[in-house]
Amino acid sequence: MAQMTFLQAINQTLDQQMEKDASVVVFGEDAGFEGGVFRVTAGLQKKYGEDRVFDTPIAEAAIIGSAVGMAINGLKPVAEIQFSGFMFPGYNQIAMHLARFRNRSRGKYNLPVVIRMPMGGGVRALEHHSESLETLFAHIPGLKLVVPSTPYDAKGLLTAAIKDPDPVIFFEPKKIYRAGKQEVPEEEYTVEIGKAKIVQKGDDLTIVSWGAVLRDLQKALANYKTDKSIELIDLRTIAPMDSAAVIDSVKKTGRLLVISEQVQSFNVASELMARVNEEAFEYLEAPPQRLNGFDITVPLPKGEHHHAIDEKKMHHAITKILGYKI
Amino acid sequence: MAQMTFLQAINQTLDQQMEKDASVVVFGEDAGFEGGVFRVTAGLQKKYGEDRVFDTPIAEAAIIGSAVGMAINGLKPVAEIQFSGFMFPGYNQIAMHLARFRNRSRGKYNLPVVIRMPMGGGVRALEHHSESLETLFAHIPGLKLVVPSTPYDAKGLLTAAIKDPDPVIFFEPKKIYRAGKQEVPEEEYTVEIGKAKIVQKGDDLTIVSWGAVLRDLQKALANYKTDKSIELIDLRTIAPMDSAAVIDSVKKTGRLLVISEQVQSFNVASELMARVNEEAFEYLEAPPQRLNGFDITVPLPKGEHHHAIDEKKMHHAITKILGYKI
Amino acid sequence: MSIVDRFDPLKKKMFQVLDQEGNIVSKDDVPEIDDKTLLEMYRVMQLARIADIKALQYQRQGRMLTFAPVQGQEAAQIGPMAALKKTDWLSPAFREMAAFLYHGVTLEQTYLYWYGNEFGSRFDDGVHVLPVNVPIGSQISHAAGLAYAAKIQKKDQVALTYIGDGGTSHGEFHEGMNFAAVYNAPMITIVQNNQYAISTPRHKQTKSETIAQKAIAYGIPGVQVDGNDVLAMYAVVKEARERAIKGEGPTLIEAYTYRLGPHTTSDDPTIYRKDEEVEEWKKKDPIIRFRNYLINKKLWTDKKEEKLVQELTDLVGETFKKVEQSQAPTVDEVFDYTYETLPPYLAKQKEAYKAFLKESEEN
Amino acid sequence: MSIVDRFDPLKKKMFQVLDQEGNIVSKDDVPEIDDKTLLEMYRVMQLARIADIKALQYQRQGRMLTFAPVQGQEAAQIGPMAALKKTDWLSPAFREMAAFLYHGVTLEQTYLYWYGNEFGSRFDDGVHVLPVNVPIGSQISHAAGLAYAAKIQKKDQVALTYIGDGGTSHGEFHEGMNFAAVYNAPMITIVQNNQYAISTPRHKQTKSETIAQKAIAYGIPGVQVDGNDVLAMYAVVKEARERAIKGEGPTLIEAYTYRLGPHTTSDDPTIYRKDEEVEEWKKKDPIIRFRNYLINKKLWTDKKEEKLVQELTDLVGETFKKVEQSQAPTVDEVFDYTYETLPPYLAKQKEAYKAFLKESEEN
Ligand SMILES: Cc1ncc(C[n+]2csc(CCOP(=O)(O)OP(=O)(O)O)c2C)c(N)n1
Ligand SMILES: Cc1ncc(C[n+]2csc(CCOP(=O)(O)OP(=O)(O)O)c2C)c(N)n1
Ligand SMILES: [Mg+2]
Ligand SMILES: [Mg+2]
Repeated sequence: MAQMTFLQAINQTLDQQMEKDASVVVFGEDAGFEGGVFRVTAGLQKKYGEDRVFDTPIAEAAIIGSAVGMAINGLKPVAEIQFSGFMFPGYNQIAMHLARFRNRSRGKYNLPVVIRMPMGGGVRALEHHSESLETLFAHIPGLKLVVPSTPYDAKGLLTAAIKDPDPVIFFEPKKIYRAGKQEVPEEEYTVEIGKAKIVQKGDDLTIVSWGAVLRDLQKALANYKTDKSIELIDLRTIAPMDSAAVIDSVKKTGRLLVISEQVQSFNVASELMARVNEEAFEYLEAPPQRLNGFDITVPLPKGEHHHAIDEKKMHHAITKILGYKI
Repeated sequence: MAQMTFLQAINQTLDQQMEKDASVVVFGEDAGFEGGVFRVTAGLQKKYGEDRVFDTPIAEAAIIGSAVGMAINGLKPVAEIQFSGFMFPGYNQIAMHLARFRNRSRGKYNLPVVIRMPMGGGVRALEHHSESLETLFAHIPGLKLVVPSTPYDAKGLLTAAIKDPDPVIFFEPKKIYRAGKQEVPEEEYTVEIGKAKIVQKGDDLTIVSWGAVLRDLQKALANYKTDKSIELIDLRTIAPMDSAAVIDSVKKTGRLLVISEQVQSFNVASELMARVNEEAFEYLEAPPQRLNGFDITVPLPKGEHHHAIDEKKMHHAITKILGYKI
Repeated sequence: MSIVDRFDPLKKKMFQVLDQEGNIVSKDDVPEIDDKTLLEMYRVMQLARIADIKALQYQRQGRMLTFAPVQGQEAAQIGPMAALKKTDWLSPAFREMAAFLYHGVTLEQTYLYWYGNEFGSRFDDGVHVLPVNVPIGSQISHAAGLAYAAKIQKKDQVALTYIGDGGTSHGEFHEGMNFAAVYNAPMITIVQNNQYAISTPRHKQTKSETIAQKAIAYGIPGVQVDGNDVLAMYAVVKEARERAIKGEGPTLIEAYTYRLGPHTTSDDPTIYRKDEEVEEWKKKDPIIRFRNYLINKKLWTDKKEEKLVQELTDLVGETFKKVEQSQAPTVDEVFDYTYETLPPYLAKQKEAYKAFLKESEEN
Repeated sequence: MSIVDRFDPLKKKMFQVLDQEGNIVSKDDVPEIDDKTLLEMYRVMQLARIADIKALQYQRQGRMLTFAPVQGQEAAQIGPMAALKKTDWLSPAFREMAAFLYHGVTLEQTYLYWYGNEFGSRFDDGVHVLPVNVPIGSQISHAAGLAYAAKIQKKDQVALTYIGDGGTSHGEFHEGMNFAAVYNAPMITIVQNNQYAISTPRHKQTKSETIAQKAIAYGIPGVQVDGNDVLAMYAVVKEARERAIKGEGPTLIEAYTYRLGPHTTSDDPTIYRKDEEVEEWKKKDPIIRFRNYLINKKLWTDKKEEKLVQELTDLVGETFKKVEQSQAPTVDEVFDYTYETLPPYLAKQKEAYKAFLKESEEN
C-alpha cells in the first residue's frame, strides 16, 4: 500500500498493466516523450519504448480510429484525448465505430479500447477545457463510461477498463488530479464497471453524484446540519448506469437529488429521474431534483463560479428537497 | 394554395427565400447540380446560379465551418448534411463553434445558419442512414432544433429558421418526404420556433411526439378504441423546447407518454419527464412513460422492425398508461 | 527503378501494363503471376460482375435493398487483392465487393449484408476483412491502426484500404494517411478514382490535378495507375507491399477508373453524366481487357468463358435463394451484440419487449 | 517571376529578404513599404513582445490565467497583417497576439481575454478579426467561408488564417484547405511552423519534408518563408493577396520560425527541448533583425528605441491595471448571449439562480 494522488494511481495502473500485458499500448498528443500535458503517462515511454508509448499527430479522429484498428489486430490501446473538449473531432470514430464494431460484426470484433480524457471544470482554464460531456457518451449504445472520484477507484476502474472486452471512456476529473492522497494497494485489483458505490448510508434522501463534484459534496455534507439522514451514492459508472442501485435507494428514502457539473438539459439527472419515475414512482415523497450547471456554454474563468456547483448551492438544494411536503 | 408534399414544401421555401433574400446560399454534398440525393434542392442551382447553390466536397466539418465563416461575412447559409448520421465529422464545428460564436463574441457575431438533415428510420436503408439524433443537438446550449411533421409546418418552420438570427438544425424525417400532400400557402409565412402544437385536445392523457412518428401515431390513435380522451402534442421544436406546453397539458391530464424513434437513454422523453417532475409533480396520476427505440444501434433493415415504433407498440403503451392506478 | 520512382504524379504519367485491348505495353512491368492465380483472378472478376448485375436485378424487383455496384472497377480491386497475402488486412469503403470475394468473404455473406442483415458482416475466422464501412474516410485510420499493430508485433502483414475520389476530401482521409506515414506503418491506400462521388465530378472535389499527388503532403510515394488494368494494379501493390514490409511506410495509389453503374440502386446517373462518356468507358472494361490478355496467353477460350459464366450465374442464383430464405434477426440478436455482456438496464428492455411480443401474439 | 514560382517547396528553398543580421539578401524582393508603415510594424512587434513578457510575469504572480506566448513569432504575424487591408479578415488560431494588435484589436481586449473574460473577444465594430480559436484546425474552414462570401459578394477582401505546424495534421486543416481551393476562394493560410506542437517536434507530426509542400495536395501554390523575416512575410502575403483577389485561389505559406517561450504558461519546455537550440534561435530574433534593417535604413536609433520601449512598457502596465479592475461577468451576461432571445426554460434557470443569490446574500 502506498499513499497516492488520483494522478499517481492512474500512472501506476498504466505501468502495471503495461508490464503484465504486452499488448497494452499508450498514446495520445504529447502522451509519449513528455508524458502528457498533465504528466499522467510520465515515465512510461522510457520504460516501455516508443513502439508502445508514443506521441501522436494532432488528430483526434485518427487517434480513435487507429485504436479501433489496433484493437482488431491484437493490441489493447489506451488512448489519451488531451481534454474531453477536444474529443469532438474524434466523435465520429467513437460513436460510429468504436461503439458499433461489435454489433456491426455480430460479435466477431470486440474492441478492448480505453479512451482516457481529463474532464470537468474548476481549473480556471480556457474555453473547451472545462466541459462535462457525459451525455454524449452515455447516449450512445455500445460505449461504457466511467468517472472515478478517488485514487482507489481510479486504479480499480482503470484496471477493469483495460481488461474489459468493450470500449470504455475513462473520464479523469482534472480538478482532483492532485487533490489529496489515499492508500492504494500496489497489487492489481479491479472495481467493477457498472456498479455504483454507496458512500454514506441514509434513510431520508438519496443524493447521487460522481467525480470531482462528489468530493466537494462530501465536504458540503459534513458542513450541513440536519437531523435527517442522507444516503450518498457515487455513480462511478455512467454507462452502463447502475440505476438499480439508485432506484433501490430511492425506494427507501423517497427523495432523489442528482448533483453534477453538466449543463442541465439531457443530463444524467434527467435520465435518472426518468428511470426512477418508471420504476419507483409510488415511492416518491418529493419530486426528484437536480442541481447542475445551466444550459449555457461553460463561462471563462472570471464567470465560471456562476456555473460551478459550490457548497452554498448544494446546501440550498438539499434544504429544498428535504423540506418538500406533498 | 397548392397541394404539396413535405419535400416540395421545403423546396418551395428555399426557392422563395432565395428569391427574396440574395444573401441566402444553399450547399451540400450533391446539393447543387443534381439537387441533392433526395432532390430537395432540385432546380435551385439552375435558377440562382452556381455561386449561390453549389456542390461541396465530401467534408462535413468544412460544410459547417465554412457556413460559420459565410454567416459572419454577410450570408445566410442553408447547408445540407446528406444524412444526419453523417453529421458526426461536422459535430465539432456544430457544438464548438456554430453553437458558441454568439456567446464567445459576447453578441458580436450572430450566426443565422440553417443546417438541414434528413433524419430517422423507416426507409430500409444502410447503416448510419436511420438515426434519430435529437439529443446530440438539444443537449448543446446555443443551438435550436426543429422537426416538422407536416408540409405546412415544414414551410413555416424553415422560413422561420432562415430568418432566425441563431443557428437552427432543421431535421427532415425522410420517411415522410413524399408521404401525402397538404395545402400549403404560396406566400411566405412562419411557424414560431419554440412553440409546440396541440394536434388534438384531450383530458385524460398527454401524448407528445414529433416528426414521422407523430404521423403514424395519429393513425394509431384513430384506430384506438377508448372512452378516454387523449391530448396529442406535436413538439415540433426540440430546442428550445416548449416544455411549458407539455407541462400545462399534464397539469390537466395527469398522465404523460412520450413517443419517439430515439434510443431510450438520455432522449427527449427523459428530459421531458424530468421537467414534468420538476414542475408538475403534484399533478401526476401515473408515472410519465416513454415509448421509443431500445438502447441499441438501429438494426439493418431486416431487423429494423424490432426497433421501430409501430401501431401495436403504441396501443400497448397507451393502454398501459391509461390503466395505471396509484 | 521502382514504379513509384518512374511515375511522378506531378508529371501526370499513369502506370499501365496492358493497353485497352489487353496487349502488353510495357514488357518489363508484367508481373510474375502463376497461371492458376491469373485464372482465379479472372474467375473472381467475373463472379463479382455477375453478382453485381444480378443484385441490381433483384433490387429492381424489390427483393434486395440498396446496393453499391462495383461494375467497371473490378481490376482496381482484384489486382491489389491478388498481390496481398491472405493474412494481410483489407479495410474497405463500401464498393469493394470484388475485393471481398477475392480475399475470402463468401458471396452469401456479401449478399446477406446488402440484404440488410448484420450477419453479412461476420466473416469467417481467418478472413482478414473488415465490414463494409459507410462513413466516408473513416476506414483509413482503421487501416493505419491495423498496420501499426502489425508493425510493432513484427508480423509479416500489411493493411490495404480503399477510398473513393470523393473520400479524399474528407478530414478522416488526411488524418489516417498522415498518421500511418509518421510511423511508417505498413499501409497501402488505394483511391478508386471513378470520376464521381455520387453526382459530384472529380474536378469539383479537389483542385489537385491528380489524386496521386496528394501523397506529397504525407511525404510518401504516390502513383497514378490505370485502374482498369488488373496487371498494373497488381504490380504496383506488390511493390508497395514490399516497401511497407521493409518499414518504408505507406503508399498512395490512385486507380484511375470508372463506375459503369449507378452510385447505388437509389441513384439515377443520367442526371449528371452523359451516355457518351459511359460508352467511352465501356470500351475500357477491365474484364474484357484481362480476358484478351488471357486469350493471347492461351490461358483462356470462348468455350471456357461460356462454361464459367454459366457456372457463376448458377452459383449467384442459388446463393441469392439461400439469402432470401435466411432468418430475420431475432430479438436476442438485436440486443446481444451491443456489449459482451448485456447490462441490466438493457436486459430489462429486452425482457419487456419479449413480454410485449408474447402478449401481442396471444391477442 | 512570382515568389511561389521561384520557391518550389519540393526543392526545400526558403524565401528570405533579410538575413539574420538584417542585411538585404535579395534586393529585388524588398517590398515597397512606406516609412510610416515600417515604423508602425516595428512598434507593434515591440508592443507584442513587451505585452507578452509582461503577461508571463503577471501569470507567474497569479494575476493572469493561462496564456499562449508569441515571442519569436512576431515577424510571421506582423509582416502578413501589414500586407492586408483593414477590411480583410483574420481567422486566427490562439497564438496571434501580434497579429491581433496590428489588425485593430486593442491590447486591453487581448489582455481581457487571457484574463478569462468573454468580453475580451468582442472586438470593436469594423475590426475584422475573429476571436481566439482553441480547437485546432477548425479556424481554416471559417476562413474558407469568409473568403467564399467575399468572393460571391464581389468584395475586395481576403481571409487570412493562421495555424501551427501541429495543426496541419488535423482533418479540419485538410477540409478547409481543400474547400477553399475548389472554389478559388480568396484565402491565405499561414502555417507558423515553430518546430513544436506543445512537446511534439515537427518531425513527429508529419513525414513531409516541408509543410509548404502540402499545398500540392490542394493544387494551390505553397511556399516556405523565413518566418523571422518580416519583409519576406510581407512580400509573400502581398503577392498571395493579389492572386486571391484575381480569383486564383488560396496560397499556403509556411512561416519557418520558432517559439522562444513555453507553449503556454502551464508548459515547461525544458522537458522536451535543449537550451542550445533555444539559444540558436534567439540569434534569429525577428525584432532584432528588423531593427537592424531600420537602423541601416536610418529610420531608427537607439534613442528612439529607448523611448519606444518605455512608452510601451507604461502602456502595458496601465492596460493591465485596467483589466485587473474590470468587472467580473454578471449573471445576465452569463446567460444572455446564448441566444438572441432568452428562451423560456433558460430564463427560468436565470431567475431561479438570481433568487438563490439574493437569498444567499440575505442569509
Ligand atoms: C461522412 C459521410 N458523408 C457522406 C456520406 C454519403 N455518401 C455516401 S457515398 C458518397 C460519395 C462517395 O464518393 P467516392 O468517395 O468518390 O466513392 P464512390 O461512391 O465513387 O465509390 C457520399 C457522399 C457518407 N457515406 N459518409
Ligand atoms: C482539436 C484540438 N486538439 C488538441 C488541442 C490541445 N492543444 C492546444 S495547442 C496544441 C498544440 C498546437 O501545436 P501547433 O499547431 O504547432 O501550434 P503552436 O502551439 O506551436 O503555436 C494542442 C495539441 C486543441 N486545442 N484542439
Ligand atoms: Mg468516386
Ligand atoms: Mg507549433
